[in-house]
Amino acid sequence: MASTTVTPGRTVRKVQPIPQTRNRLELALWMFMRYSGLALVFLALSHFWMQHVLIGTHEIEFAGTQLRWGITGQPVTVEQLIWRAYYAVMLILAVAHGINGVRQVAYDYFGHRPATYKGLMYVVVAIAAIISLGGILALFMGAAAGGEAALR
Amino acid sequence: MLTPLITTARESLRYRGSGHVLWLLHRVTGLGVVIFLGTHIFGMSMATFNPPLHEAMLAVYKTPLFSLGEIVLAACLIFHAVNGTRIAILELRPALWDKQEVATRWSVIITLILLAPTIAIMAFKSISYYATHGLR
Amino acid sequence: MPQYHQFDALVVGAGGAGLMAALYASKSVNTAVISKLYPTRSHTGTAQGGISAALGNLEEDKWEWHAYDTIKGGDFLCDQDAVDIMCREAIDAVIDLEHMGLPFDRTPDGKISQRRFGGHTNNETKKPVMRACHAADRTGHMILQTLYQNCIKNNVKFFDEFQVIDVLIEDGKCNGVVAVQLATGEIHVFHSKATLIATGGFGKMWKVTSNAHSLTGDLPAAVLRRGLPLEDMEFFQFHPTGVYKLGILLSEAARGEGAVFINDKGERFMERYMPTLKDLAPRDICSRCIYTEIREGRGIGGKDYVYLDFRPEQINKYFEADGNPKRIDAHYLETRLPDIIEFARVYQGIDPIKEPVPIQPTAHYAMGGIPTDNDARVLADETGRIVEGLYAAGEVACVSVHGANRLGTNSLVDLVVFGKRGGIAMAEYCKQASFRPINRDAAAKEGAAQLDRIRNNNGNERPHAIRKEMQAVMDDKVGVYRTGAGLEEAIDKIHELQARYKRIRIDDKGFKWNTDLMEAWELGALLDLAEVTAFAALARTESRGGHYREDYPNRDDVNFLKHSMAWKNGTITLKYKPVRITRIQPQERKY
Amino acid sequence: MRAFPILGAAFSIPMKINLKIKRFNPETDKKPHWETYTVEVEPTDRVLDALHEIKWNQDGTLALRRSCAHGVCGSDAMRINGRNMLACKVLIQNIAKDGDTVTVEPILGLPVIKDLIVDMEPFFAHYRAVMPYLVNNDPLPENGRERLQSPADRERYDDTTKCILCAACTTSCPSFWARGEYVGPAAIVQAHRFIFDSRDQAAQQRLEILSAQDGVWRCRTVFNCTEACPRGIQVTKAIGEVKEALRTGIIQ
Ligand SMILES: Cc1cc2nc3c(=O)[nH]c(=O)nc-3n(C[C@H](O)[C@H](O)[C@H](O)COP(=O)(O)OP(=O)(O)OC[C@H]3O[C@@H](n4cnc5c(N)ncnc54)[C@H](O)[C@@H]3O)c2cc1C
Ligand code: HEM
Ligand code: SF4
Ligand code: F3S
Ligand code: FES
Repeated sequence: MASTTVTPGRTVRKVQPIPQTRNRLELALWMFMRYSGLALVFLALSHFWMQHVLIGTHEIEFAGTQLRWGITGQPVTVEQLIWRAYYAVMLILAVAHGINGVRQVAYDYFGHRPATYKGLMYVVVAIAAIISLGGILALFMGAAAGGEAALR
Repeated sequence: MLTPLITTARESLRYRGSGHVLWLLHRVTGLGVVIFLGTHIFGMSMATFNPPLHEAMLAVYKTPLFSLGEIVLAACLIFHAVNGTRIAILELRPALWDKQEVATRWSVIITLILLAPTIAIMAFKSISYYATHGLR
Repeated sequence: MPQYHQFDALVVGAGGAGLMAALYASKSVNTAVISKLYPTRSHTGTAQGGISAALGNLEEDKWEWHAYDTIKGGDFLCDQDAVDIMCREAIDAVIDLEHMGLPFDRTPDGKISQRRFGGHTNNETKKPVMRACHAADRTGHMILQTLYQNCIKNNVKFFDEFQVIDVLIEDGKCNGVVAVQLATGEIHVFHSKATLIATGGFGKMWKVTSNAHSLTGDLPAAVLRRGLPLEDMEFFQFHPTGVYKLGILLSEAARGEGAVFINDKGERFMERYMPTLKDLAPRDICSRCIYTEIREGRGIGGKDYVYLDFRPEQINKYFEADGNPKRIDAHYLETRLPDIIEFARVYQGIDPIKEPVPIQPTAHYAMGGIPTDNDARVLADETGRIVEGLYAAGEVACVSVHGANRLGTNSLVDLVVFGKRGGIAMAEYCKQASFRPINRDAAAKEGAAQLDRIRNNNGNERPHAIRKEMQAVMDDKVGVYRTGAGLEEAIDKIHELQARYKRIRIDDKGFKWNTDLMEAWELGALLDLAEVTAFAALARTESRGGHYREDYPNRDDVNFLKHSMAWKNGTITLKYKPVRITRIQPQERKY
Repeated sequence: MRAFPILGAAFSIPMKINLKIKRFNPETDKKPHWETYTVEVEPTDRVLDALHEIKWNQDGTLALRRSCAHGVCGSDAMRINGRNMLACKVLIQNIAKDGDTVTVEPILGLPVIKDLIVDMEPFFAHYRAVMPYLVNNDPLPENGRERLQSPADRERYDDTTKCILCAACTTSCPSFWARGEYVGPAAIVQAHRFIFDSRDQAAQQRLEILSAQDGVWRCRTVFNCTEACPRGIQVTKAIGEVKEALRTGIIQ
């Protein structure tokens, strides 16, 4: 504007959100990496310290897991539900964070070969999906299955 | 096909930058944790689907080699977590990049502070375990 | 295979002058810029102080005052109509730069900020005036960047890292240039209606210089070889405070803050020469005094440098001795002279707060060059006949707005004002002119032959040895102090070097990025210019501005209020043309 | 007696160093190779001086770019002892002692043409891609004068105006080594210079360009760029500010 005076101090301007979907995805994933990372600091570290340090791997027994998850065949307690939620959230965040991490690395080194890059990512996502689906199922539908297993 | 990977890997090791080392470690530890996480979730879900397999894996957890690996895992996870926090905080507040050098130093210090007792406890527990149970 | 290009307008050199011309020419005609460096690496980027224009943003100022200061600074050798044009159009040119995006520093009310600079005054009160527009201490850098940015915006065509080695001139008309593409070593012939030369200075004739390695006078030498004259070559500015051995400039601001010169005996020697102005005497005078000390054996350790001392306690001591109540401390200096202090720290490993800084005068700016009229059209002789289709602007040109000594900040003004005028003049010319036929194969062959002669030469002389000896003799005999005998000696030496140059041998016989070859070729250009400079200096038996003859220490308006023009065809021929004086009569130059 | 000592051993004691240079001549070599030269230098000489010493007195075939020789033109970025710097801005005494070996190689990630000279074209292509020029389509002030800008608004983008396009930053970035399509820190710095200029009106377009997959999100905050920048620009911070603008839609 051809104004003849100037306001002292700093101008603040606004821009529209970036419209193209692909670009917004990069932004969203970038944000996700930061926030999921921050959440994982508490989830993953607390888990790790509890299981691997305080209890100690050598003391971990199948029975302990059965008790925490509530897969002993007994009715599920509130405490067990909270444990299940804790593990489910951690699992989802960690897997998603990990997959995107792998994607970033793969894009760096294989991005110039779109076919390789895509193929690699399909494999990674497929494995991750199967494993984490298994994990979730194990947590939530494990009551019945686990009960049976416990009897075996 | 692997040229970018090879040059980057080679030159990444030869380049001398301070933030550079942290980036390299962040990447390596991140990938390391991903691999562990995969096997770990698989192993744990076997608690439901295949308890004998699960128990077999737990048994593997109790070997010296794995105990050593576990300490490495602890180092990876803790470093990745601390350094990731540094990145996340600084990037959500770009003005703080001024303090990059301080932040870098603190990343290393905090990692070490968290790591020292962790390793000590883990090592102590492992050693006393193998002392009583013997090596398998 | 040589390659061939055709453009209406060609600009050789992508510094401030070249880019400005390209920007204006490309608005209406098909234009290309050829540069041996990437444009942003041109030497315009090193200019710090500022660009003067009588904007009057902070206090009253008039372009007429600017013109008067310029003419007086130039020791009355300036062509006054050209100076008037420059100072008047400087105002629009600076505003133009702002509109293009140049990030000038601002006054509190948002206007372009201005500051004081040596020699710029309010003509009525005689006090310094704030005339230099600045962008921190990176004004030249910002001008260069801004112009390049706008060239990109306007899709100007660039040939980066193409070195021009010949200008095609036939029947007094210019038809383009021959260049070598450095990356491949291929010869390219550029055919044009109009060509503008803006290749900057040529300070590499001297060893100690503030000039870049690339400032080797390629194009002035090329036009000289094509039978055109160079003007006022004897006038070269030596800046007193260059970093010892490197020549990097330490701005006058240091002495403005109280720094003093010290010789080997620890003596503040300027007191002896200039009892009143002392260390703040004009540039040329300071340079001369420093050399006197060195020659009389009082350089530090008997070597060729003295100290610039700005340790706070020393400055305070001198303030006290001068009866000046002002006192300063280290912090004050750090905030006022950050760049100078950094240069000393980086390049000499010396902390100027704790130790004195070794300095020596440094060859800085060419007042002379390719003669042009006020529209940047190149002149073929002393009568003002023009070379059709050939233009020149910037430091390489001699309009002459700087006369015998350039005022600080005026070079940047010269670039933008005459660069723009040149661009517009070229565009006008191209619209009505048509391409003259050229023999492109012959042109390419001649260009290639020039290089092959050097590439395949099997002598026993190393180009660097010749360059070193040339620089030594130029520093010694054609520097701040000159004498008839010394200049004659220099000319003999240059002739000897020219003969040896014919027997050089280079290591690199390849084509791609053969910097060995190009440096050797550039040496040929420097030798030619050195010869002309020494000749013109020998003939001017007076002292004026940047040219000081010990054997003729006074200005001689009766015999030498005139510009020299030098031709070289085998030997050097000198002619003279009068100075255009309009409003201001020559008077004694005292401040 | 002399009033001052002759300055620092600096000016008198020459030293010998070895320069191990990565050489490549496109006309004869298939692969680059290392060559070592021994030169006598003064401690206050620049690495550039040592390279000139070789070029002028030992081996004229050595090819490198240089111009200003004091760190302001951006011609001679190279990797010295494993780190990007300007050969003319680093003194030998700061990186080597008598008898030491200094390694010199071209900057990484751009095709090497000859010896220390790389093809800068991809670098400048990224630069051109971010619209590195002021866009303001409003009519000019009627009084024929400058557009106004407050000192605070001018200060906002001061840091990124210092860039000399030397490419030291971009070629120190692992993301760029891995993938040359990444626009790189230098181009982002240039975009920053205009995005945060209150006179400019094309921030939206620039941000859109930078939000592409090979735009700012490829920056992994490695910080090599900031460390390499000879102009002391806070490159990583500038990139962070661009990311922030993209995230929040606010430029301040
Ligand atoms: C250290 C220093 C500080 C200065 N400070 C100031 C100041 O504060 N204020 C001021 O007003 N002036 C200052 N000056 C002077 C001023 O900077 C220069 O006179 C001016 O920048 C010259 O600009 P130019 O466009 O004529 O040429 P340059 O900017 O030197 O550009 C020359 C161009 O020509 C090209 N070129 C050269 N030869 C060839 C060839 N054979 N083929 C193709 N291209 C070629 C180069 O690539 C380059 O692009 C300073 C100078 C120096 C050295
Ligand atoms: C514990 C807390 C964690 C924090 C704070 C954290 C933080 C981060 C951040 C901020 C990034 C982005 C780095 C960048 O873009 O430059 C990242 C990358 C990554 N993270 Fe994590 N993370 C954590 C846990 C994990 C876990 C548990 C895994 C494994 C599943 C993991 C795997 C990865 C991988 C593979 C990358 C990509 C590395 C790269 O691009 O170089 N992280 N992490
Ligand atoms: S940001 Fe710094 S390192 Fe990067 S190109 Fe600009 S000046 Fe060079
Ligand atoms: S080195 Fe590269 S990853 Fe980002 S912080 Fe600098 S651009
Ligand atoms: S030569 Fe100009 S930056 Fe080094």
